[in-house]
This record gives sequence, structure tokens and C-alpha cells, in this order.
Amino acid sequence: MNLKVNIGGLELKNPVMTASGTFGYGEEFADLMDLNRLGGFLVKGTTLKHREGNSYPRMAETPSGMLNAVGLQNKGVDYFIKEIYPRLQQYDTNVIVNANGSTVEEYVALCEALNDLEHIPAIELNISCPNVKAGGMSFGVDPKMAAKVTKAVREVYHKPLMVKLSPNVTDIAEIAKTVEGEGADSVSLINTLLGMAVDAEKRQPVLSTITGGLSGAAVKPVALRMVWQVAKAVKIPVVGMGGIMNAQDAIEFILAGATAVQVGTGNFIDPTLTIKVLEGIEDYCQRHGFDDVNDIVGLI
Amino acid sequence: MNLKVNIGGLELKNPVMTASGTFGYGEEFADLMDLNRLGGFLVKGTTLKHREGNSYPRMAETPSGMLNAVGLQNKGVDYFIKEIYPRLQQYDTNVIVNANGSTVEEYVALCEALNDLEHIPAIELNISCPNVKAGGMSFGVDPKMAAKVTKAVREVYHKPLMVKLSPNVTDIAEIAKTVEGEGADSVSLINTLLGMAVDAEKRQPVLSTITGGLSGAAVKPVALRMVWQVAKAVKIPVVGMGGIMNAQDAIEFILAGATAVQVGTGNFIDPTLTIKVLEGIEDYCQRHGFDDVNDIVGLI
Amino acid sequence: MKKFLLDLKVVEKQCWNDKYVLLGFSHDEKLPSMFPGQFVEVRVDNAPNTFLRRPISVYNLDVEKNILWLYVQVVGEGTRKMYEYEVGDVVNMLLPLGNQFSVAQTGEKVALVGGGVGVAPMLYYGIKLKEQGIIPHFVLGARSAKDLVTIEDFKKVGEVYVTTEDASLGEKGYVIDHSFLQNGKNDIDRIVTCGPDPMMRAVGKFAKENGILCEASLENHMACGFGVCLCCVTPTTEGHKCVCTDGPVFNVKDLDW
Amino acid sequence: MKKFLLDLKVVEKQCWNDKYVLLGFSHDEKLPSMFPGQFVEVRVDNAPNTFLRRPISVYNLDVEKNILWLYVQVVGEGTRKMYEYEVGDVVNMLLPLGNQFSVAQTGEKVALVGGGVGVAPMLYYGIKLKEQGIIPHFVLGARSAKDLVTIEDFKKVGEVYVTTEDASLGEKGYVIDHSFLQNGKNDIDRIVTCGPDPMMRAVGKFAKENGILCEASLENHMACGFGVCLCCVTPTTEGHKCVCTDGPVFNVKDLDW
Ligand SMILES: Cc1cc2nc3c(=O)[nH]c(=O)nc-3n(C[C@H](O)[C@H](O)[C@H](O)COP(=O)(O)OP(=O)(O)OC[C@H]3O[C@@H](n4cnc5c(N)ncnc54)[C@H](O)[C@@H]3O)c2cc1C
Ligand SMILES: Cc1cc2nc3c(=O)[nH]c(=O)nc-3n(C[C@H](O)[C@H](O)[C@H](O)COP(=O)(O)OP(=O)(O)OC[C@H]3O[C@@H](n4cnc5c(N)ncnc54)[C@H](O)[C@@H]3O)c2cc1C
Ligand SMILES: Cc1cc2nc3c(=O)[nH]c(=O)nc-3n(C[C@H](O)[C@H](O)[C@H](O)COP(=O)(O)O)c2cc1C
Ligand SMILES: Cc1cc2nc3c(=O)[nH]c(=O)nc-3n(C[C@H](O)[C@H](O)[C@H](O)COP(=O)(O)O)c2cc1C
Ligand code: FES
Ligand code: FES
Repeated sequence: MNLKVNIGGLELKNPVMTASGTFGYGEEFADLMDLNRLGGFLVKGTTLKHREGNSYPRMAETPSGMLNAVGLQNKGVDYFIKEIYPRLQQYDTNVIVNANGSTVEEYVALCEALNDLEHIPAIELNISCPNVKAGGMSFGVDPKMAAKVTKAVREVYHKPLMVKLSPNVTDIAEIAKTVEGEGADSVSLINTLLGMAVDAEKRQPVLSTITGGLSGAAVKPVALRMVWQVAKAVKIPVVGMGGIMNAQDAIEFILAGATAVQVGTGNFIDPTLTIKVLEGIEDYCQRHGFDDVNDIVGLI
Repeated sequence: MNLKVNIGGLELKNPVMTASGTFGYGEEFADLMDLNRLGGFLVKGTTLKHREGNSYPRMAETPSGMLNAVGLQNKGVDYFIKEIYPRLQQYDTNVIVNANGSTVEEYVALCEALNDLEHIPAIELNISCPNVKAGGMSFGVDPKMAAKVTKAVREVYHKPLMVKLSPNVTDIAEIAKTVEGEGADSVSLINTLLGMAVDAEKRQPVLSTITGGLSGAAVKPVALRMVWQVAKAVKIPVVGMGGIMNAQDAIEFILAGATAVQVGTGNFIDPTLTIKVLEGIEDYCQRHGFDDVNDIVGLI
Repeated sequence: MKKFLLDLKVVEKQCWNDKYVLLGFSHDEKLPSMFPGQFVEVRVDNAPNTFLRRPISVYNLDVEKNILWLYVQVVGEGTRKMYEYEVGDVVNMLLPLGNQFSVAQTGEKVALVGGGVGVAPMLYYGIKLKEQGIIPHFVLGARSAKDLVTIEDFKKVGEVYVTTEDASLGEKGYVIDHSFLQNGKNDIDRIVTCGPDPMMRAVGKFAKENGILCEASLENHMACGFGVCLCCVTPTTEGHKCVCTDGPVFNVKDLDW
Repeated sequence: MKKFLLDLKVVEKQCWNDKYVLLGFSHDEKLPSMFPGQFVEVRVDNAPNTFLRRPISVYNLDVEKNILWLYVQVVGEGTRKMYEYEVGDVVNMLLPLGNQFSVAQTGEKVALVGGGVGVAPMLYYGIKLKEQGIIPHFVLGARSAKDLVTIEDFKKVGEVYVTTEDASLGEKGYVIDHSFLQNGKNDIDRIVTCGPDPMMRAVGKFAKENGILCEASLENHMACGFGVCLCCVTPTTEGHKCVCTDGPVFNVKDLDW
């Protein structure tokens, strides 16, 4: 049974990764599962400089989902390189950094720094964070901006470049084609859907930022649709995510055209979910008589 | 306690309506509730000519929601006027027709016919149906097309005109402002989010049309966000919907800026839900010391 | 027919293996009349992933004891929760829904052909036939004997002919192959059927070929169950019809099979 | 501390009125050590609207009987389902989570100030104090006597001082007004507290004003409970800290109160 997949030059031992911002730096899961079994894991959204993120409350539970407004809280790339990166080298899997910025210059400086890290084989360029005022999602909803930032980063980043797309657009396939044209090696989607929660009794928004990003099972139908649309539109591999709560969900993404998947919010509910998804994919291939997971990619 | 609201010239005895396509022609509910208690109800999507709609399967259940791909099955406006309209006159509430077309000309011809119906005090111009190939959503996702169809219909339709917006756009406030500029008296939102379901075991899409429209509790956070964005952007009243499953949900929409609400998929799960929502809104106003429901509109 | 939204109480429960349950529901007031072929929409509100109601056929309506019987096969989360209902639980239902099997004429020879959990609507029709003085001939098929757990109920009402795919009970094979049907082609006046789609199509074809009146009860996926969503359609000679209101029972000659 | 994901079985259940339940959970193997102030994340998987786990404090860990006790107040769907757990039910938990109250020094006079269901983490800390030879002084406040249902548990461990807002038990008013605190200002060496935010802030202020070391256990809303989502932060003198990993217990002098 072959589970290996290739995401635009990045070799994964299997198609199961984790979604940035839902897996910490991986270490938090080490008590409960063997990280080395993953195809890869995405660490927290990282920026050039330290960010405090948004004020509490940052979270609201919604039907079959949740809203978050973390706002990329992190200590900046220098801290990451000094304090965290050394510890991450022990893992025998792909550790991928989710790279964020407010300006093209910030993205470029950050990605230049990340390019030098031997044990970070790829980055995910996040042009779709709905939880930061400047930059973030605004890059991901405008094809011109998406092109500009991808192009600039491509010039300084020489390893596999995955670009993470925003679902808050009229035509996600257009954005995907744009970043493909600028040299992205793969695209990942979806980031969170922009949503809002209201506290009726208090007559105020639940989140400090009023709006936030919706994730979890609720978004799966939208995510599947977008993965299917994008996979038809581009030639580079697609990494699918959004509401994966079990192996069947992951298989649905693969059938819709994803070469690999990321498990996000599901990690909060079951910290061992990735392993179950991995085993479930293998079992599915066996049951259905496929000896290579690549054979079921995009069967729909 | 005043529950009366005015939606761009349309007087409602209270802010509770039903969403088109989820309430049949109202009659199906008459055994279970008193239709006259509603602020109004929206009947099935109607087109100029008879439409068979899409093939079965047209439905997929999803986490806290459902996808549909009905595709505007209806017998056309002539049949409506001859066979159904006479029966609807008995109701002492606003019966509103949801008007659909594939071309501007079709929309215009349909709305001209509807303009003559004395007992239809308003129409909802649906420029956001994701389930028809030609027209439908394509009008709702392109500001130019939205402007064109609204303008053309405005010329022939002389009663309150509500335009129903698509959530499948990058900037819904822009579309809202556009239709406001062309003479819409109110906007209603959201129509369904474009989604997809996959049958992993059969390795095929669940719906005959592959993609369909997502509705139900799952979409509420997105709907609330859009209602809030649109209410800030336009001066005309906003009618909110998307995942209302109880009175609290409806109040959240009103607080976010909706002057009235529509209950959709919730009608399938509890056919008496509208009455519960109505009573819950009244109770909420009482508990919070408001003697006019208009006083809580857009408090957030 | 007038629809009701009622909270019914579980008063009887019979489980066989871990796949089938027969549940009896009652109410303080007299239950509304229901006819063979009709169904109810059950609200399963204690499962995380059952957003919509679940349609279940009337297995029997015991007017004397004021009990509505439902026969449920566990296939997913909703039916699993029904399996777990206990006596005393209260369950919200919308009922009665759908049309009904048409009434047979005195003297007709009637075959009631059910496959799998599709046997459910057959019993009640059989009971009505018996009340009319017509012997119901139940032809019941399933994968295996363990999928035909309520067979004794049928034996009390009429003649029972069984097929199983694994030959664990009755004749081996599909219902349509049963000698009662194959040998009785010329005698049978009416067939009513419910079961998996391929089975019903085979039965419909058999009926057409032999000029037998045949009604099938379809089980299309439903969102509302009472004609307002238009999700449950089946193509017919007159275009798309709703299975929940124009059906679930259709004369097979009107279907696009 | 090493985290575990365990299926625990309900072995004891005590309900008072319809709002509070004390649940005892056990496991075939020895339960991991847990410290006062720590909490568990409970998976409530039989309610339609509890997507995320629910954080609940360790009320007590009975090492001898291998029972973990949780004390739960019903406030919404998740806690309602916990109230409905029956002996024999199996519940998935992630544990132990969070830091802990720091250990008191022999000879200290310690006040454990709990409000509402915030009394939960106080008992276990009290038990540990008692084992150290320190008398725990529990100052427990609630709206009404019916919100202080486990008071006997506290009386077995230490001195108990009560306030209720409606004067149905103990002194009338808020915990902070209790004569034990107001008269004892100068004697108290350490306060630990848990309860509604305004109450803890009042306690924190009181402690600061009187130069008393004070630790508060916060109850911010959580998505993960183990430090990976960054949703539960509280502002501190060193910026945003996660309540689930840097807390739930904070020295109030580090908080941005
Ligand atoms: C008019 C009518 C009468 C019915 N009568 C009975 C009855 O008497 N007893 C009984 O056990 N079942 C009956 N069914 C089928 C029953 O409604 C479904 O089995 C049930 O809705 C599945 O719910 P679930 O949550 O357990 O499964 P889900 O998790 O929703 O689905 C599990 C699997 O079952 C399939 N499924 C879901 N709904 C249906 C359906 N309507 N028909 C066929 N397959 C479905 C799904 O595609 C999936 O593969 C009837 C259906 C209809 C439309
Ligand atoms: C570290 C920690 C320890 C806790 N220990 C206990 C305990 O020992 N016993 C106990 O009964 N409860 C405890 N809680 C609170 C408990 O987690 C919440 O009451 C529970 O999650 C609510 O779930 P629900 O589904 O019943 O309510 P929901 O339907 O989710 O919410 C109902 C209401 O409660 C509010 N609420 C939800 N979560 C919290 C929260 N974390 N804090 C305060 N209000 C909340 C909501 O805003 C809403 O107004 C603790 C919380 C934390 C963070
Ligand atoms: C709490 C939280 C924090 C997140 N932070 C990031 C982030 O820093 N960068 C990023 O690209 N996506 C972030 N995301 C989005 C996820 O990576 C993922 O795209 C999204 O949650 C959809 O997948 P899911 O439904 O499986 O969670 C975050 C999501 C959550 C819930
Ligand atoms: C089965 C079904 C059919 C629908 N048909 C129409 C329609 O004909 N015209 C229309 O404007 N919206 C239609 N809608 C969309 C609803 O009116 C509503 O905008 C949407 O479902 C969101 O609200 P909800 O989540 O409360 O259902 C339909 C929705 C469903 C579920
Ligand atoms: S299920 Fe809604 S119309 Fe039949
Ligand atoms: S709850 Fe996720 S970091 Fe604290």
C-alpha cells in the first residue's frame, strides 16, 4: 500500500497533515500520539515580529463549529528560530511553517528567514487570515494582491511553496490560478469563513473583534466544493481542509481532488484524530482495492 | 408592545416571515399553525415558465445543515396565478412571491405579471439561486449584473421590491449598495452557500448537480456577519436569514441589523417554529424592557 | 389528511440482534387515523448529526391499545438513537404523512412483496386486507434470516413466503425468484412492494410483464416529509412528483422505471 | 505533566435540586495524579450543540478508591448532559490539564474563597492543606443556600464560612464581605479563589490592599484546553497568557486587573 504523496516537490509519507493554528508546535500532542507518523504538521501562524493577537474573547462555539479571532498571536520569527526550531528538528516528519504578514515586505523578510532553516522543508504562505486588520485576508481576496505577494515571496523562497487560500471570495479558482501562475507549488484551502456570533442576552458581539473565522464540521460542504473547483482549475496539487472530523471526511476531500489533507479544529475535540484519519484512509484504500492513495485523488 | 415593522414600504404585523422554498405555498402548514400570525410568508421560487428542476438526489444532510439542489421546480407564473394565487387570498398576512429568471427579460416579464396581483403586496427578487445553470446566482455575484436586473425590474414593478442577495461573494455590502442604488426597497440575505457533498463509499457526489446550496444552523455565523456588514452599508431595511432555529437566533439577526427575519430550513424540523420565534421575540423585548421591536434593530 | 405534531411516548420495545427494533408509541389522546403506506417523521434530537427528521413507515396502528408501531433498522446515527429509545422516552413526530396503498377489491389475490426493512409497511396493509376478508400473501426477502426478525407478526396475518440470499431461511435467492411469484404469475391480481430500489424495479418489471397491478412504496431521501422542500422527487410520466406527498406509494406504471 | 485521553466510567452520582450534580469517575487502571487547580476536558458527544469539549475542575481525586470527582452546575446543553449521566456511562476525558495552586508553607493561615460553582477546585486544595497539617478556612459564597449543596464535604475538611446573597445561609452578602475575611485581614497569609469574574477581582483587590498572597483560578472560555488554539488568553504583566496552560491558576499580581 503506497500512501506517499508529493505536494509540489514536498514528499509526504502519507497525506495527513495538521492545520496551522490548531496544532500548536506539535509538542503539545506528543504525549498522546506519535508525531512522526504524520505526513507533516503545520505550526502556528508566524509573523516577522512579535504579535499579541486580539483581545479576549477570541472564541465562540457555533452549531457544529467554532469562530476564532486569535489574530496570529506569536513571538515573531526570531524567537521561533531561536527557541522553537531547535526542538522541532527531532521530528522525522515535515514541519511546515505558516507564514503571515501585513505588507509584502514583511512577507518577504519572513520567508527569507524561513528559507534558511534546513529542517523546515516548505512553508505555507497564509494570504487568508480573516483575523488581522492590516494585510491577512485582504491579500487572499484580491487576485492582484495575491499575485503580488506570491511573486515576491517566490523570489526569495526556494523550497516548496504552498499558498493558503481564503474561502471568502466569489471565485476561489481564479485566485488559485493566479498564485499558480506566480510560481506557487501547491495551494491549501480553506482557511476560515468570515462569521460572527452575537450574545443576545448581553446585546453585544461575542468576539472582541466582532467578526471571526468559522471552522469545524459546519464548513465542510463549502470546503469540499472549493477544493473540487480549485482542483479542476489548477495543475499544482491541492491540499484540502475544513471540517475534517473523521477519516471519511478526509477521503471525501481526496476524492474531490485533494492530494493531501489538513486536520484542524478536529484536533481540539480528539487530539489523536490525525492518526485515526491516517488509519482510516489506509483501511479505505484496502477495502476498495486501491494500492496507492494517489489513485483516489480527484476521482470525482 | 409594538412588533410592527416596515420593510421599505411593506408593513408587517411582526418581523417573522418564512424563507422561500422552505414553506411551500404556506397551505402545507395550515394544519399546524395559524398562518395569519406571521408578518408574512414567502412562497416557492417562481419563474416565468414551468421548470422541472434538477434530478434526484437533490438533498444531502450535513453537520447542522443540509444541501439542496432543487433548481426552482415550479409550474410557472401563469399556473401560479390561475391555480394558487386565488387560494392564497384568504390569508390575512403578506404573501410574497420569490421571483426568478435566467435572463433580464425573463425577470422583467415575470415581475410585470406579479405587479398586477392585488394580493401580492411585494416580491423578493432572487438573484442568488445557486441551483440553476443559467442566470440565478450569476446575477447576484456580479455587481454589474445585479444592477442591471434590479434596474429593469424596478421599471416594471411598482410595489415594495426586496432583493435577495447571494453570500457567495467577496463583498456582499458592495452588491447591497448597488441594488439599493438601483431602487431596491429592501434586501434580504443570505441565500444558500454553495457547497458539495461526497459519497465516499460510492465515490461520487451525493447531489445530481454535484454542488448545491447549504442552509440550516451551520450557516448562521456567516449569515449574521453578512447581515451586520450590509446593515452598516445601506440605508434600506435588511431582512435577515440563515440558520434560524429558535427565537434567540432570530434576535441575534435583529441585533445585528435585520428589521425582519425569515425562517427557512428550521420549518422542516419544526413546522411550528415561526410561531415560537414570534413569541420568543415578544418575550425577549418584554424581559429586556423594550416596548418596540424596532428599538433593538441593529443594537450591535 | 390533517397533520399532527405530537409528542409520543415509547410504551413498548422489542429488540432483536443489534440491528432491528420494534417500538410502540402511545399518546394520552387518541392517535390520529393512519393508513397502510403512510409514514411519520421522527425528530431525533439527542444525536449530534441528525439535523433533519427521519421518515419511518407505519408498521401497525393498534387502535384498541392506541399504539403506533414502528419497525426500525439501524443504518446510521438517527436509527441508532431510535434503537436506544427506552420505554418512557418521549419522541416528537409529525404524522400521518404521505398517501396510501389503494384498497384491494374483494376476491383479489394480493401479493405483498417486501425486501429488507421494506417489509415494514407490508404488515399493516396485510392486516387491512385480512379485515376485508382477503388473504394477504407476504413474500419477504432479505439477505439472511437474521434480517427477517418480525416474521411471526406476518404469519399471524397471512401466508408467508420467504427468500434469503444466503439460504438461511426459505428459498435461496431474491424475492422475485420465489416460486410463489414465479408459479403464480397468472393468478395474482395485485402486488404491493417496498424495499431496496433494485428489488422494487425487478418486482415492477415482473408485474408489468404479467399485467399485474403493482404499487411500490418509494424511500427517497427527504428533508421535510410534507411537501414543502421538493427534495424527494421521483420522475414520473407527469414529471417530477414528491415522494412524500404524491407518494410514497406509486403505481409502477406511472414511474419512470 | 503527561496528558492522557481516557474513557472513564461513571461510578457514583449525587444530584441535588436540578442544577448541581457530583459525579464520580473511575478507570480499570490507576488514574493519573492530578493536583488542586487542575481540570479535565470532557467530551459530551450525545448533545447536538456541544461541538467542543467542556472544561471541568478536579473536585477531588480519591486515590484509594481510584475515583475522580467532578462537581457540575447546569448552565447549558453540555452541563445538562453531564447532569444526565448515569452510573455505568462511559465518558471520554483529556486530563490532567493546567497548572495548580502553589503549595502553602507550614504554618500559613490560608483562606479558600469560592463563589458559586467556583467552590469546585477549593475542596481538593483544602484536602491537600489538611494533609500538610494546615487548617483550610473555606469562605463560600452563593446566591442562595440551594447553590451550596456540597457544603458537608467542606465541613469534613476544614472551617467553613458562608455568605449568601439572599441570607438563606450564613452571612448575607458577598463572600468578600464575610467577617472572617474582614476581621482577619491581618492574619491571613494566603488566599486562593475561584468564582465569577467580578468576585475574583474583588478578592484580588482585597488581597492586594492587605498584602496577602493571592492566587485565582480563571474560567475563560476554551476551545482546546491544552495550549494549542490560543483562544483562552488573559492579559498579564507579560502579555497574553493561556489560561489553559499558563493557568488556570494565576497570582493576581500578574493579572491585568
Ligand atoms: C417513506 C419512508 C419510509 C421509511 N420507512 C422506514 C421504516 O419503516 N423503517 C426503517 O428502518 N427505515 C425506513 N425508512 C428509511 C429511513 O428513513 C432511513 O434509514 C433513515 O432516515 C436513516 O437515518 P440514519 O440517521 O440512521 O442514517 P444516516 O446516517 O442518515 O444514513 C445512513 C445510510 O443510510 C442511507 N439513508 C439515509 N436515509 C435514507 C432513506 N430515506 N432511504 C434509504 N437510505 C437512506 C444514507 O444514504 C446512508 O448511506 C423509510 C424512508 C422513507 C423515505
Ligand atoms: C478551567 C475551568 C474549570 C471549570 N470548572 C468547572 C467546574 O468544576 N464545574 C462547573 O460546573 N463548571 C466549570 N467550568 C465552567 C464550565 O466549563 C462551563 O459551565 C461549561 O463549559 C458550559 O457548557 P454548557 O454546554 O453547559 O453551556 P453553554 O451552552 O456552552 O453555555 C451556557 C452559558 O454558560 C457560559 N459559559 C460557557 N462556557 C463557560 C466557561 N468556560 N466559563 C463561564 N461561562 C461559560 C456561556 O457563555 C453561556 O452563557 C470551568 C471552566 C473552566 C475554564
Ligand atoms: C483557533 C484557530 C487558529 C487558527 N490559526 C491559523 C493560523 O495561524 N494560520 C492559518 O493559516 N490558519 C489558521 N487557522 C485556520 C485553520 O488552519 C484551518 O484553515 C481552518 O480552521 C479550517 O479547517 P478546520 O475546519 O479543520 O479547522 C486557525 C483555525 C483555528 C480554529
Ligand atoms: C430546499 C430549499 C429550497 C430553497 N428554495 C429557494 C428558492 O426557491 N428561492 C430562494 O430565494 N431561496 C430558496 N432557498 C433558500 C432559503 O430561502 C434561504 O435563503 C436559505 O435556506 C437560508 O436560510 P435557512 O438557513 O433558514 O434555511 C431554499 C432553501 C432550501 C433549503
Ligand atoms: S421531503 Fe420535502 S417535499 Fe418531499
Ligand atoms: S483553550 Fe486552546 S490554548 Fe487554551
